[in-house]
Amino acid sequence: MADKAKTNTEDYLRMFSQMVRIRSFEDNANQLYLSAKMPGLTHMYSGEEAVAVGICEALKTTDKITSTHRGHGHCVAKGAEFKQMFCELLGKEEGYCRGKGGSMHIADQSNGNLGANAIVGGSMGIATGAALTAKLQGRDDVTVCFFGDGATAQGLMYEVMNMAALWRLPVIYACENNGYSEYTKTEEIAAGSITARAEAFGIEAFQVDGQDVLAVNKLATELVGRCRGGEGPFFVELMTYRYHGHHVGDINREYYRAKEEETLWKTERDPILRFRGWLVDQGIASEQDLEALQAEIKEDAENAVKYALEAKYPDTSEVDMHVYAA
Amino acid sequence: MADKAKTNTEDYLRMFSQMVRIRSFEDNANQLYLSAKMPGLTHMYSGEEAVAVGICEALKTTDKITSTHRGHGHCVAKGAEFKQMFCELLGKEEGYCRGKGGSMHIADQSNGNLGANAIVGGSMGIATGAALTAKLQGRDDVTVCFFGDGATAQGLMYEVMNMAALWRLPVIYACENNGYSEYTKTEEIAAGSITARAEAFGIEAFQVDGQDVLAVNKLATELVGRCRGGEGPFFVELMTYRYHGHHVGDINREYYRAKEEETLWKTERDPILRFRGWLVDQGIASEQDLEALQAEIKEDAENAVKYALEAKYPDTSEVDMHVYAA
Amino acid sequence: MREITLSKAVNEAIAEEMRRDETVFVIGEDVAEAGTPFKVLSGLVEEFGTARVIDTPIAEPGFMGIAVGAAMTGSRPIVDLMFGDFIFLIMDQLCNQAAKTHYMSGGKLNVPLVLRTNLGATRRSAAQHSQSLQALVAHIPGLKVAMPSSAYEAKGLMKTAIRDNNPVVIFEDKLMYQDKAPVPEEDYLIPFGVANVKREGSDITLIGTSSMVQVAEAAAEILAREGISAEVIDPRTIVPLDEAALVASVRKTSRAIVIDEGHQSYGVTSEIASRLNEQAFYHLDAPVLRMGAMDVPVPFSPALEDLTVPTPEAVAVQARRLCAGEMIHAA
Amino acid sequence: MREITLSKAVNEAIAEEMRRDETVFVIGEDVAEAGTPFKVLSGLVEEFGTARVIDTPIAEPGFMGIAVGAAMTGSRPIVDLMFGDFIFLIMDQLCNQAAKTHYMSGGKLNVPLVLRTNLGATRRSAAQHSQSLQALVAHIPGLKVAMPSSAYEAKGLMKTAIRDNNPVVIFEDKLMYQDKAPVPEEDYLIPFGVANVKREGSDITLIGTSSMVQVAEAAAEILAREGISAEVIDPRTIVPLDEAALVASVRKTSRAIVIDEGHQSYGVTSEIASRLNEQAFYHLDAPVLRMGAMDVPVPFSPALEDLTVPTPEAVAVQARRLCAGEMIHAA
Ligand SMILES: Cc1ncc(C[n+]2csc(CCOP(=O)(O)OP(=O)(O)O)c2C)c(N)n1
Ligand SMILES: Cc1ncc(C[n+]2csc(CCOP(=O)(O)OP(=O)(O)O)c2C)c(N)n1
Ligand SMILES: [Mg+2]
Ligand SMILES: [Mg+2]
Repeated sequence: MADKAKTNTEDYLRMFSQMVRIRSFEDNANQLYLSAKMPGLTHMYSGEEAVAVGICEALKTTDKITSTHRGHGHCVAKGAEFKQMFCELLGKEEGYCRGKGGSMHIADQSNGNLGANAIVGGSMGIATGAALTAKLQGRDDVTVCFFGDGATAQGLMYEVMNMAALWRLPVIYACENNGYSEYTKTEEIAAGSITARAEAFGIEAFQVDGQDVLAVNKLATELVGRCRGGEGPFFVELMTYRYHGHHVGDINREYYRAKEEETLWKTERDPILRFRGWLVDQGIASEQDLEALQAEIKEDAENAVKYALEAKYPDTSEVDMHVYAA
Repeated sequence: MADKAKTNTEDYLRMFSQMVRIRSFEDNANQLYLSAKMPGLTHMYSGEEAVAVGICEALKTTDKITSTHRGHGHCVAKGAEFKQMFCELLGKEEGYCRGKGGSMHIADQSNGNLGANAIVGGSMGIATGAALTAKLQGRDDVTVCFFGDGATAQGLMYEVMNMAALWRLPVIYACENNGYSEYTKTEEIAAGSITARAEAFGIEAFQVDGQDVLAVNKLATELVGRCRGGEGPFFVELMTYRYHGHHVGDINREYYRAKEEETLWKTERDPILRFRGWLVDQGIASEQDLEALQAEIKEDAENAVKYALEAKYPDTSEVDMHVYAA
Repeated sequence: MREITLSKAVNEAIAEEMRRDETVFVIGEDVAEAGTPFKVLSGLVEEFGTARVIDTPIAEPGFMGIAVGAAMTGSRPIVDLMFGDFIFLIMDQLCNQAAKTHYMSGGKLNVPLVLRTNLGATRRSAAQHSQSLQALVAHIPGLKVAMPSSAYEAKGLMKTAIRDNNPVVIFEDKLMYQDKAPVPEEDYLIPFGVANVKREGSDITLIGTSSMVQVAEAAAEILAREGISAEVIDPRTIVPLDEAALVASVRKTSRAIVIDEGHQSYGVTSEIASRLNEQAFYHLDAPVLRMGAMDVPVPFSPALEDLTVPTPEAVAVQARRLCAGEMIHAA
Repeated sequence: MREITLSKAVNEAIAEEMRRDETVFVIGEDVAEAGTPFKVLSGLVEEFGTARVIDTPIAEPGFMGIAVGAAMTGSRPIVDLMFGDFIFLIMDQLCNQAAKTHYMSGGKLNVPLVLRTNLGATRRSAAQHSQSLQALVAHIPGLKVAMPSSAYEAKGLMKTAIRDNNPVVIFEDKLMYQDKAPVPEEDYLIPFGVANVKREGSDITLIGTSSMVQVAEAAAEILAREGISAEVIDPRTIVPLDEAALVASVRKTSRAIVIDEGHQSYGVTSEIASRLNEQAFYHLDAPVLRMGAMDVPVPFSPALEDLTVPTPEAVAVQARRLCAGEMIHAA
């Protein structure tokens, strides 16, 4: 593991538990789909936990993020609660968006999450604009824009990176390169080098092991600090992997990726297992402590699911409410 | 001047006369505007002649180009006639587009000019698609996409460069960097390096003196040949300058660029004067020959203007013709 | 006649035309091995190879622009746009470039391309994956717009679209991909601008597009049980629009409801209703009514989403009012 | 009252609101030193500096997206889109993002931004610089759409737009920038959704938007000389639409023509005509007629371009037919 950025036990354990919370959330979401209790489809973040947690642990609540169709991890990592999240996934009134957004539009403005986005690359302007507000209003907020390797094909990214670079905006473009966009390998859709594309706009770019939460957090902490000091923007490519299919319904995937590859990532590079091992090795926590923590989180998630399943749907009168703000 | 690519007198003189034809065309177009005989506005190519001519002289009639709002130069260089061009600028029936397109949409499919475009960057996909047809149909056509420095801010460019690189398409992206987009200097709107942006997609990129027709032609000839051999795409940044305002109505421009700068380019770097000097120096033609040639072209242009002024407008019944192809 | 799914009908239409004309190719995201997320194109890459079934990066404006250029130079691209909602991303290439090139060039350049995409809510896909945006495209001269209502239309209209020399946008209802209908084995085309009378009737005309044809038919069933005879017409293409057939029906029945899954305001129903009001005014016993989707972004929650789209029951309610001679909006 | 140009009115509105609220900023191409190609924003950068009058690269989707994000986080951006035709480039950010964010977030996020752009043909600018695309935007729930018809409206609607907590699109008629009208010196707002009766009349209602209000007024003049009394109404905003005022007028006059410079088919006139037909049906002596721009890309040639847009004479011709009781489209 990389050198530590977070430096005390409490921080480490929070990072660990946030990763476990994401995994638990996703396991339950997947279960809800498989048991036909969830409306629509959803995209699992499992496997990529170190990315969201490593970065969001470097942020303050007032810092902003924008998220993607694969957004539960970002949402949890930025501070959201299970109950409101599951309620949203089930279209219930107590959801973060009163059930109107669902998985692909979950937003949590109380914690600075400006929302998931169902348009690939659709939030790149939004993130850059949030950074512009911070700069114009003299706030030291930093915005992180999460997006996938597939989104690097969208022209919008280059348009906003150009402006972010010209105007030195406090924004970090965080490319979660999980090797695939839908059913296609990244090398088939991305010519040249992803980091070089950012560098060509004069943006400092980094590549980091996205399965190593400490490495991610260390880099993020440094870049967030430099952003606050007026040195933004930055670009980070985080090498990671999604464990499930593109979405929960993508079950038979041998035609585009091998089982062995999946097994390798799950067993050898799992961000939670790796960090857990490190915590124990370093004597920061015992196996039992961590077991207990995991069990507790699991129970939390299950309780939240139960709660959400029983929660009520929005009243039909809500249907034409919130089209316009007062 | 650079080493020669075109290697015989006839070629040199054609390049010279094509440059002079463009200049004459623009002088007349400007005059038409100033004397209120032309409908609307138009964008002069004067000063940039070596770019269009250097490149188009490396192309065959069956090769394709896409052009811009500043497109008269490309149109002439790709083989168009004065009469149909002036008719188009004046909205007359005999124009290349029967008067329906005008200056900003002039197209000449008989010579492979797929058209000017009034959307900055709007033709980048079109050029790339023309190259795709060539590749799919096993033709050795090459397509050149002309666009300005300002157009490098459009995301579309990065989208299509990515695909052109992945699919190795026979397309050359020709960026005419004339230092300005409208009333703004290039450095204020372009972060980093323009050629590096292409390189980041794995595309070989070049910068060339756009006022040196031989240098441009030599590079173009080489790249067109490599494209035909399956080595495309390529990117070329051509350093050039526009003598007039952004459009014919942009007369007072001291607020965004200095008179001295204009004078410097016009006197020291004029592509026609430079090439003329070289032709005489090399003993390829005499001053008198070139004078005569220039005078002849001038007369041609004036005659074409006269013709166009008297030509008839399309019949009103044309207004809803050509909305749909049969 | 054999019955096949709408998905299969589209697939057959494309395969047949690709066999007939080698300038036809397919381009879009995950169209090759994956055969699109809806699996509509499965098998094509096996037959035609990756040179003619082209997977792209996630760059809709880019591959739409590439298709325009390819079409201008002798290809006949079929662009696959995964969700109709992404039309917003390609509007410039579609509406400023593809739609206008033939006209701007004085008839010299053609853009024979097909954009296939989809429409339809109630899949719990929320606001950015549920829109029915046909009205936007229909507003732009130079584009043709087809809206198949069954596997039969899907095949016949697709084949006509591929052979057309203009940009044609086809909206498939994504909820209908698995619906079966009788489809001939032999080659057939459905001409554009020819409406189809799905059911004859004398009391009221129900005009539905795409997904709403089924709704209109179901409403007609309900009404039939009550003794109201509804004529159901499917325009099949909204550009060109078979105004004559629609007007003739309404002149006969004196009442009409136009149903479309796009938002109601400034939508498809407004245009069709306006033309009927103009051209059948003196025959109308009541105003032509419009039923579009609610003017709200499509909500995720099933409890809300289902309220936003016209249903057979809702159509029947309005039809009953019209037929009962109830004054609609009388002051 | 002093008279100022529409251009100056817009400039004043923005300057006043920028003084009042420091979260307001302007973003777009050549908006600063150049003050836009139409010179509408001249002087703003001198007063407010380049931090609040922000020149961008030629990247419409990009700066539109940036404006959305800025609006979500406490800014009130005014986006300058040089030509209305470029709306096609920003549709995703405008319609999938800005328009839906408030709804999708269950009311928690707001997007208070103004998109100012223009419309209008007959400037010899050809097909990609002459469109009037208000219908497209009006179709999307979550957006408000204002169409000022004079300097007075331009100022009052702009100020209301800047203070509104939603995305508002304002279409200015680019041929009207130099037209003068009386504009108060003191602060005033024009509320959205309130139509303005420009001229009272009893025989026919002419409803015009933006550039077409002048056309309607000129037609009314022509008709007045012939003893036909035309009421002219300007809805001022098409979303929200002051349906009540329009319907009331038509119930009074029994005849109406709706005039808008966008393409006629699937356009603004269709929606307004449909609502009038629905809600004033029993009062109408003739069908509501629509007059939009022709359904053709705007041609460059002056000989053709002028044919594409409604003129006072053309409106008068139709009005006369309606008032003479001529049967329109009778079978
Ligand atoms: C503009 C747009 N195009 C296509 C899609 C369909 N789509 C949803 S997710 C996805 C793949 C995204 O890949 P990537 O950005 O790598 O993110 P990942 O799913 O791997 O996290 C695609 C093509 C979309 N939602 N938006
Ligand atoms: C999409 C789009 N945005 C803005 C404009 C307005 N416009 C026309 S030309 C131009 C500047 C183009 O600069 P550049 O690409 O460098 O070409 P140049 O004029 O210098 O040849 C602008 C902003 C446009 N026509 N299209
Ligand atoms: Mg990915
Ligand atoms: Mg330039």
